Amino acid sequence: MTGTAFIVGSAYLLAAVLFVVGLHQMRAPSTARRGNLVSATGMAIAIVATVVFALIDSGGQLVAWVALVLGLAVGGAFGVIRARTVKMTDIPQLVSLFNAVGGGAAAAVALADFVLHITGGTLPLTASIPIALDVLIGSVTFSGSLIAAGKLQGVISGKPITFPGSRILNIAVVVIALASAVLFVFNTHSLVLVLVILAASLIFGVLMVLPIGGADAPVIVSLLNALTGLAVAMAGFAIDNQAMIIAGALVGAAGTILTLQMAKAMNRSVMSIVLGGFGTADSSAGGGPVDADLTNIRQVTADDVAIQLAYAQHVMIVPGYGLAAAQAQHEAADLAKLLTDHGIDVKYAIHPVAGRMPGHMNVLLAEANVPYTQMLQLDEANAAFDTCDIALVIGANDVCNPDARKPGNPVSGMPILDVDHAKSVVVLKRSMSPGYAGIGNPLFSDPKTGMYFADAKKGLADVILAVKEYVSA
Amino acid sequence: MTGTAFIVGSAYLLAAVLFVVGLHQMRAPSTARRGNLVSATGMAIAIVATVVFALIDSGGQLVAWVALVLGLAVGGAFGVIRARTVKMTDIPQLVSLFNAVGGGAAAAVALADFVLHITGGTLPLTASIPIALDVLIGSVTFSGSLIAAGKLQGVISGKPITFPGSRILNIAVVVIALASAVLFVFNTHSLVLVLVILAASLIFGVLMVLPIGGADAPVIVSLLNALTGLAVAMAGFAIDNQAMIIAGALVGAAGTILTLQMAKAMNRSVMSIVLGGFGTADSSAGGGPVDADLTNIRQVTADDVAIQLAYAQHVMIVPGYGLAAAQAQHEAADLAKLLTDHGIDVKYAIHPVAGRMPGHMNVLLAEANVPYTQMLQLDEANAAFDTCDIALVIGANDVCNPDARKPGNPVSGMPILDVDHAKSVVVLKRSMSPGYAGIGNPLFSDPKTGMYFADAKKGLADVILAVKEYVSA
Amino acid sequence: MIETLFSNLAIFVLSLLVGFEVISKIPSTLHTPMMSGANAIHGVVIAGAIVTASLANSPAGYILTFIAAALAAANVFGGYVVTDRMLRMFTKPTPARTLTKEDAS
Amino acid sequence: MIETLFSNLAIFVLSLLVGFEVISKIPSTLHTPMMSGANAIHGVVIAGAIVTASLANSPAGYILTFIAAALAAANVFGGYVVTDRMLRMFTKPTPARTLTKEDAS
Ligand SMILES: NC(=O)c1ccc[n+]([C@@H]2O[C@H](COP(=O)([O-])OP(=O)(O)OC[C@H]3O[C@@H](n4cnc5c(N)ncnc54)[C@H](OP(=O)(O)O)[C@@H]3O)[C@@H](O)[C@H]2O)c1
Ligand SMILES: NC(=O)c1ccc[n+]([C@@H]2O[C@H](COP(=O)([O-])OP(=O)(O)OC[C@H]3O[C@@H](n4cnc5c(N)ncnc54)[C@H](OP(=O)(O)O)[C@@H]3O)[C@@H](O)[C@H]2O)c1
Repeated sequence: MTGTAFIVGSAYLLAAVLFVVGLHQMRAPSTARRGNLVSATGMAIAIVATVVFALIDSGGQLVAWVALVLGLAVGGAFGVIRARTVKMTDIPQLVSLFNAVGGGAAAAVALADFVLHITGGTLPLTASIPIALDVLIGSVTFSGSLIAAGKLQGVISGKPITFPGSRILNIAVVVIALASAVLFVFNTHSLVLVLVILAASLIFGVLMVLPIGGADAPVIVSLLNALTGLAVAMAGFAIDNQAMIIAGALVGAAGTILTLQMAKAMNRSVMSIVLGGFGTADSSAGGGPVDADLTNIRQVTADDVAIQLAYAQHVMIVPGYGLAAAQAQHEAADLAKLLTDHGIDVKYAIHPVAGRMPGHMNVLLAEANVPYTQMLQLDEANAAFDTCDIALVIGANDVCNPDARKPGNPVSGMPILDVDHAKSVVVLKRSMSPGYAGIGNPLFSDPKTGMYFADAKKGLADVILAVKEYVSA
Repeated sequence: MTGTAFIVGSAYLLAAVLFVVGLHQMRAPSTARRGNLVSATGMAIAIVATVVFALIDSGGQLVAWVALVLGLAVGGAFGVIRARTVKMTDIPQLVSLFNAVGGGAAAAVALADFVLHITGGTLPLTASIPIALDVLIGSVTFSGSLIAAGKLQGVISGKPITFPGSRILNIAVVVIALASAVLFVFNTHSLVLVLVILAASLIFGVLMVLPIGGADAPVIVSLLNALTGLAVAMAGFAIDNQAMIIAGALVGAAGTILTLQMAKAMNRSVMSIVLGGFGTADSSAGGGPVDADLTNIRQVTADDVAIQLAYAQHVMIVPGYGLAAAQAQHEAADLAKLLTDHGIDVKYAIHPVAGRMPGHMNVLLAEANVPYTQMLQLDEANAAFDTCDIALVIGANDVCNPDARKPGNPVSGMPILDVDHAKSVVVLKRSMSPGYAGIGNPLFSDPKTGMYFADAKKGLADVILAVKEYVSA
Repeated sequence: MIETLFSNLAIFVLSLLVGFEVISKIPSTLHTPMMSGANAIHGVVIAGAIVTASLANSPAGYILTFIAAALAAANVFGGYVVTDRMLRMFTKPTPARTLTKEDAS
Repeated sequence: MIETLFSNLAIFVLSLLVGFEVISKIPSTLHTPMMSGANAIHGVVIAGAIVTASLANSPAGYILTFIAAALAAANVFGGYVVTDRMLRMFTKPTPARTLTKEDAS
């Protein structure tokens, strides 16, 4: 190790500290943004140190540097533009896409290292093992994340996709990938082996994610995120780069914990999700509509809702998947603003899995300028329902299904929002169709509940108009 | 690095993982004991690996090994015997004592490394800097922790000890220690310099802790604990031992955070405690007794207390420093047991700083077989006082002083136990003397409060006798 | 060689520990931005792309450099920008905004 | 030399990070045992005493070996034993003891 290498190493350590401090600060909403900037500063330091070291230490070919700069420009521009323009409802698939490219980049780095030595001496185990692992994991996350992104985007069906023999094909692909990886470790000049690992891993990534239901996709994306971290760490081992080892391991471990927490928040186990992809039937996913029985239902109109809201003191808005699907977050925020200006106390009750992925509803509402102090988490919200005059449920269903308190149904045991504790309830959805869990909701036939059938966006707009009349009157 | 070194290094890494897992598990009462065992397992692995490596790698002199075994036997026996026989009320000083020896050992290791090279070539900076730092920090924690232990034990006065010119002496000693350390780094053969660092650091440790009040000692012990961790890490750098670097840094960092949390729980800042030692007057510490005004006081007898307890439904015991001082934890637990057996609900309201150091009261009650589920922390306890028929305050004063809610006095802003929310209150203490903060307590003259003047141990015994009559009757 | 391996292994294991510990109980409010933020951090693979460029000496190497650079840049720049965009939206209520120490710094 | 220094430095810094992160909010219930448990961990200085023994070759070295060994042994053995003694006393109520997963393992 030269003096330069020592300085670069120290810069990497500094970057690592900043990554950790950044992640640490991202735990609380008030410091989260600063945390991300701290992390980005660490990244800038790591990049500059690497460039300086690469120039001093090896120099390199001009054409390679041109390829680098071109690549950075193309990829960077693509990333920044997508990041700037993405609709907040589409965040899950963008995260998955960025995860895919990370895995792909890690695999490409390992491949380049392989190409470099293809004519030279045999690589030592300390390089060949990480190269093999990197190509394996990197390719799986690349193709797997792309499929997950496709599912979330709706390009690929969100339904679990299975076909006869898929399980056997899966096993075969895994065996081929692993076997060729082992062979490669002792035979580091074989291009064929590398290509086989690459192909088998890419196919495996696709096969792994295809059978997973769209609603489970966020957990898989988080898991693949952790795996990309590991792939990057392996790439770091292959080319002896500490920044990649540290940051990769950090994300690998942090991502694993985050995955477990997400799965727990969704009342699912990671195992059952992944194995679900291998043929285990998932009883709770999908589920056909229950018979719509409108006899016990009290229907209300926009005007009814408006009058109730205008004369309430405490209003709780309960947003669900339907609000996200309808992109009605701005309308919800506008309504809340209108009521707040009129002196009414309005809060949001946010279930951890309301929305398209855990925490997504908070992002959507934040986009609509809802301060995070108004977003009540499960426990706070449940403490507040008792004193709430009207709970306005917008496109939510399972997260406020009182049957979760009873055993023997798909939502049993899931922590729910105690919407039925509010003095009165209005549910805004398009029909009596069930939600994700595919079961009926006794809340809808509760005498104190009024059903307001409409699309969330349209329905809220109508309520806003109606409220304005009462407020200005 | 040889193959053996690699295996030893891996064993050290495993030990490090176990230390971290152990510390992690120590966060919750239910897993804490297992965590300590996990950590001890890590220690065993590190020790075995070191012995094996030392035997293979260098062999060494027989007499040195004999010295080692003798030392281990003597020190180990001393440590285990003290650990087994210490009274739980004396835990703070024992922890301080064990911390002192750790710092001393770290300094001794560095000194031995110095002795080894005194005749050979000049030590490189990568060894001389850590040696100097290790001797410095290790000696400070050695003598400082001994003084703190003496204060806690009562061998040395718990009052802040200062004398004219102490501040100048302090500065002089620090300057001498640092200057000789710097000189030593570039002059690694000088025995004189090493002895000067050693002497100056030992003196500084004494001077640093002497002026600190006994009640602040726990925070200083915790701080010195963190410093010992750093000293051990420095020793690890000096002799290139990764287990010591990892574990030392771990304890250094974890101890720092723990110190900050402890200080916060005590409503003190670490800075003010340490600087307090350098002459800043500490207005809240000590404090003479306020005039005992018995006119507004309702005195009660053991019998009065017993009858109230026997006919209550919910009883809250509020233990304080006086209970620890009187070693009355067993009597308190016996009384609680008696009442519980009689169908009365009894809980303990434990303030974070009730006792001799943060968390100490929990240890004392645990010793008396009180299950930790009955020990309510501040928030839980305060939620429970509203429905509590009688709060029995035993040797506590400041932690339930309602004046903390008002500004402008020594306890202002300190979170307190809302004892005054209970239906009725009994305070067991020896007199109207104030507590640590030295101020009067309006709770005592509250009409619903009965003052029961007695030593905690004796007074509780009398109450137990009296309760037995009502219960058996 | 074995020295480097050990050092890298130690770094790897300790970083895993840091990663496990840094994510303790996070409020679900922040699950989405947190995931995106972690995602951006593994964009450090861009360092690998730079090293690859400095060593590449064949057409295959140049192509892989380009691919690695493009993919890594999308990951790192896109990741940080989108995370920032999300987090920028998390605000405290403006009227009740009091000047706390945090805001001042 | 510089290789070792870097590796040790990286190990040191990462361990500091782990240490900072592992102690997040601890209930004050456990402050005393936690401090004692951390105290026991720095008893790892006993490894230093062993290394010292294997290298010592002078009377001063032997004496320092003895001192280091005695002090370190008191720290490590005493520390773990007293921490265990404290934590052993933290029990759940015996009557209400239900067989949870934790207890079973
Ligand atoms: N957030 C996550 O990370 C995540 C991931 C996987 C699974 N899940 C699961 O998804 C469920 C989430 O619960 P949830 O209560 O938010 O949603 P939900 O139970 O899936 O119900 C959503 C409701 O929104 C209505 N809706 C759909 N589009 C709408 C539109 N444009 N306008 C108005 N309403 C519309 C639907 O009824 P209509 O068709 O009648 O309008 C539906 O009943 C839970 O079961 C959870 O476990 C969540
Ligand atoms: N725990 C810590 O880590 C720590 C450290 C530093 C400072 N402090 C400070 O110490 C105070 C602790 O509050 P606290 O309410 O527990 O204690 P306190 O306010 O110091 O009061 C203790 C009371 O116990 C009584 N007492 C003493 N010996 C007794 C005996 N043998 N029998 C019966 N009563 C006896 C004393 O009154 P009589 O003389 O009338 O009996 C005294 O008023 C706080 O101000 C805290 O900030 C705590």
